[in-house]
Amino acid sequence: MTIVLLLAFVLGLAVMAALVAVETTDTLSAVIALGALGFFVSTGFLILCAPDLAITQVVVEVLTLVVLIRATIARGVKTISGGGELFGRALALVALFIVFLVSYEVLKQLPPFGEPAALAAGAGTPSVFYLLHGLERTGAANYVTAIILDFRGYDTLGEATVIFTAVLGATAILRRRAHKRAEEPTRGPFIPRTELEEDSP
Amino acid sequence: MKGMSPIVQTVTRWIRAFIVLFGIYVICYGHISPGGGFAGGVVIACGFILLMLALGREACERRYSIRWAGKLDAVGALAFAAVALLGFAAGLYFQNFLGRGESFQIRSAGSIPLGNFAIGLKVSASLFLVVAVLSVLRVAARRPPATEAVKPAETAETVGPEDVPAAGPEAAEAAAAAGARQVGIAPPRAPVGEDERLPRAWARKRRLPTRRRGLGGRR
Amino acid sequence: MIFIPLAVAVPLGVAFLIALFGGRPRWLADVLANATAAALVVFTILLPRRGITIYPVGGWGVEDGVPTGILMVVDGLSWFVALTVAVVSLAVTVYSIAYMRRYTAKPKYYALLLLMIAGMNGAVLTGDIFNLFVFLEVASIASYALVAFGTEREELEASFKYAILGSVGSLCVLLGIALLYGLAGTVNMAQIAAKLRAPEAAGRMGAAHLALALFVAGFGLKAALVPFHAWLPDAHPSAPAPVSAMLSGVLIKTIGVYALARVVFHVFGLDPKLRTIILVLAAASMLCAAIASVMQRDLKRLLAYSSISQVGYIVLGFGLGSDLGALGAILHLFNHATMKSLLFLASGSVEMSAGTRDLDRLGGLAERMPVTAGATTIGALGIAGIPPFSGFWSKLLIVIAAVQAGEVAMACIAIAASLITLGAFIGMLRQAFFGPEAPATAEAQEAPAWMCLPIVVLAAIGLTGGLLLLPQVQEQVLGPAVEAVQRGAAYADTILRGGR
Amino acid sequence: MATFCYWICLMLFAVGLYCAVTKRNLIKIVIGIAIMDHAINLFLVLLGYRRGGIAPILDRANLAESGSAPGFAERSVDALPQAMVLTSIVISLAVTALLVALCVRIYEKYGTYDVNELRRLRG
Repeated sequence: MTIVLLLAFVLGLAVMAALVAVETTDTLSAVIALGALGFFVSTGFLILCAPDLAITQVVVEVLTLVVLIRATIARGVKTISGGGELFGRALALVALFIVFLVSYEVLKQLPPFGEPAALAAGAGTPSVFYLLHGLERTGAANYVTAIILDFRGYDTLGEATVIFTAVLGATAILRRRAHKRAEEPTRGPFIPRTELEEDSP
Repeated sequence: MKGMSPIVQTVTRWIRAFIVLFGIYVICYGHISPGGGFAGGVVIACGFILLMLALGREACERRYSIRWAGKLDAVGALAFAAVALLGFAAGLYFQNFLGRGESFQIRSAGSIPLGNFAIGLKVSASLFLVVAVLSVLRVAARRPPATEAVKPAETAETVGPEDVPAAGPEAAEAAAAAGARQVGIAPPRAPVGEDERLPRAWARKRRLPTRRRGLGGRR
Repeated sequence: MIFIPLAVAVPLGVAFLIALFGGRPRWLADVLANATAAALVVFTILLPRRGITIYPVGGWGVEDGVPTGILMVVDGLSWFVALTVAVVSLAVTVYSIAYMRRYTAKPKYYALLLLMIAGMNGAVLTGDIFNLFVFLEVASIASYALVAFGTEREELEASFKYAILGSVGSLCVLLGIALLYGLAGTVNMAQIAAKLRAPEAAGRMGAAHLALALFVAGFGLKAALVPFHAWLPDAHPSAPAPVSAMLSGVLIKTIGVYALARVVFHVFGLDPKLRTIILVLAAASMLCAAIASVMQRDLKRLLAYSSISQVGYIVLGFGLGSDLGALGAILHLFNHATMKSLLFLASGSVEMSAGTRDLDRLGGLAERMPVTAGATTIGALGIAGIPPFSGFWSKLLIVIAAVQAGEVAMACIAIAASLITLGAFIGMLRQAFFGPEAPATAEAQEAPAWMCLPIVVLAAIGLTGGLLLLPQVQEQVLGPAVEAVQRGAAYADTILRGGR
Repeated sequence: MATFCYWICLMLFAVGLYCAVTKRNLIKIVIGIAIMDHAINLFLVLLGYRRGGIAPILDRANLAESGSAPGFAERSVDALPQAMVLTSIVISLAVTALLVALCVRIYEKYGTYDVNELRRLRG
């Protein structure tokens, strides 16, 4: 029972941090509130016996903060105050209320908090197989790493590709000049696009 | 980005070695204790980023060029793809082709440690590359170009280093077209004389573009 | 059997190689990318299309009913969609040799293109729903970066809007997967289907329906169905021509329509309530997008809107649930993929030689660019559904299936949308190619050879598309795909038995 | 009481969705996407928790204490959602990095982070 109370406390703080991140007008404090949310989530992982995730979440949160602060503080961004159009907010609040009703009704049908469907007795699910045969089949003592690199290694290949694509995309977007100037040698007829305004004045 | 005070710089130089060591530990013991390729890789990336933040991008630039980070990123990815393809040796794609060894030892999980190393290398190189690339462009946007005529600061042409990593022939050819250029990434900088040591007040005094002026300045 | 993992591993490996060595000799990136695209066409043709083939990745197959790892599942439908992806990718990579010379960092472009192809192949060939999400994310992130490859003003803004809506769509899919995991305790699609149909899951259907709604929203957003199509008319026109050909041609079909069909048919099953929702979405897409496409003055925006309406046809075909509907939808998926990418590639040639995409400033390009004009005419009339071309046959099948299934209203909407599209395309053709000479196109010349080759090949496919319906050809090519779609519940049982 | 934690996660997801949809500042929209990501990761791990369970990492003490691997399997928390969440955390970092790269580039071109400003400038 204490676990649920502890979790409720941490998650409550997380929701508060999220609300601060959403509602504050200064962008930098919004980013810092997001950082706080990330660390609360990492604490939640620790409570839920997921040490791997806690380490990764903390360090990834640090990196997200560095990346986001890099985009905000350098610009001396002015606070973009003034609400979005009132109609949008009202519509969003109504939608939120509907989501609240539906989710409360639906979540009751999920298995209760302590008894996951995956580990239910007799449920022929892969999770039970991994816990039973993890050590002998893969030799790895850390079952999460065993799943990531051996049972579901194909997922991690996709995962490595996601990081690689994002980094390659970021460098492609952030390169200095995207179109070659007309005088640069290119084979074949080359007519620069007429509406192409130069990158910088 | 001129880097932080000397105290921070010296402390960083010492701590960075321990951070990277901890990252390597987390990678190597990924299949025994909590952690793994991802967590260790991100820790190492944070180590390098800490160095770049503390020593300032130019100092860090000279030692770890971004082009190398791009190469290491691709090498890490190829290593992991190779571990996957080596699985064919044991019959099926991604199979654990090495023996299992006895448990709780570092060699214990066959190809899992190899996968951890490859993922750790890849994640650290690519995340360092992202933050480096983001900071490179931002700095360039503010610094007036040393080579061209003096222009108002905000509308400075985004000099920045040409096409940041592995741009290949276009970079070389564009570099030739854009006048003399040092080897490596950083475009010709004013000598590290008065520009570097401008008083901090100067940086704060120059007001960044407000909404109205920003528009006017932009066009 | 070995080609199943290679269809994903080869484009990934070559993309990493290009990113590593891309710059050294200028031609290396081009050669590697085109060789991979050609190899992919061969791999996908040789994939096993009869029945269901399971490839246990990492040696973790199905052990007494428990799928212990990620299974790559290939059946007729995934074979056919992978073949469409390979054909269009080969045409696009050949086209990019000449077109992408105007951009810097060409090796990065090829690496991102190959990663998108690998993502689509991975999403099509997998039998695991979390793996489908990961590869869907790979393809989406590569497409966000490719849309903003030119770093112009409107490209960056369009790419940001696309990235935000795409991320929201992916997160809806992930929330759906989390709910399904809560209910079924597994992420293997076959086992989820089995557990959802099991007796004790009867009380939990509310959560399953919420997960289904999230999937329809997430994959609908990726497929640009009408309520979620806001990003497509901005993203496709501003992307470079080969990228918008890939996006419109195959990306919205593989990670949008195919994923929706796989989840709806094989995990949840098509019950009447879901069928009406899908039909309403399809009808809305067909009609609204066709009407919007008439009013466009930009060549690529017109094509983008018509993509949305054609996706509506495919979703209508699948939504009917009958054999004929599935056949019409699958054939239309192939026809639209080939001909819409042809139209986008031709618009790239027009833009490159005339310097602008604005229909008002274009005119009389037929004499100056005969090859492009001819191919565009074939493509436009094909999509509009004119008899000799392949588009007509697939639309005819869908309309007949709609009538047979008693959805006469849907059939009327389909015909009306087809006529509107015909009007829009004839207006576009007359304006851009056969109208009076315009100043902007005074010195336009024919596109270089590398750009005309794929356009001609795609036009030829457009002409001969109808042959796919010949009895013996159809039995070989389309039969397995239709049989795969209609398999429904048997999909899960066959996989959990681990066999044919 | 049992569904309280699930409900909080969905509320966090709804707050993130609200932020991503109605905010005008580009960085706020990116923050909204990140909040949604955090919410789903937490929801997945919550689904895998077993009451009174221990972390799915075996060491000599654990093995000795619970006798054998199957014995440990009865007490351990579900490891599969943790593996999926590890992948999902890194995906959300990659998407955030790409979106920030787009934001930086947009700021350089438009000079502002305001969404309404972008639409007006495009004209």
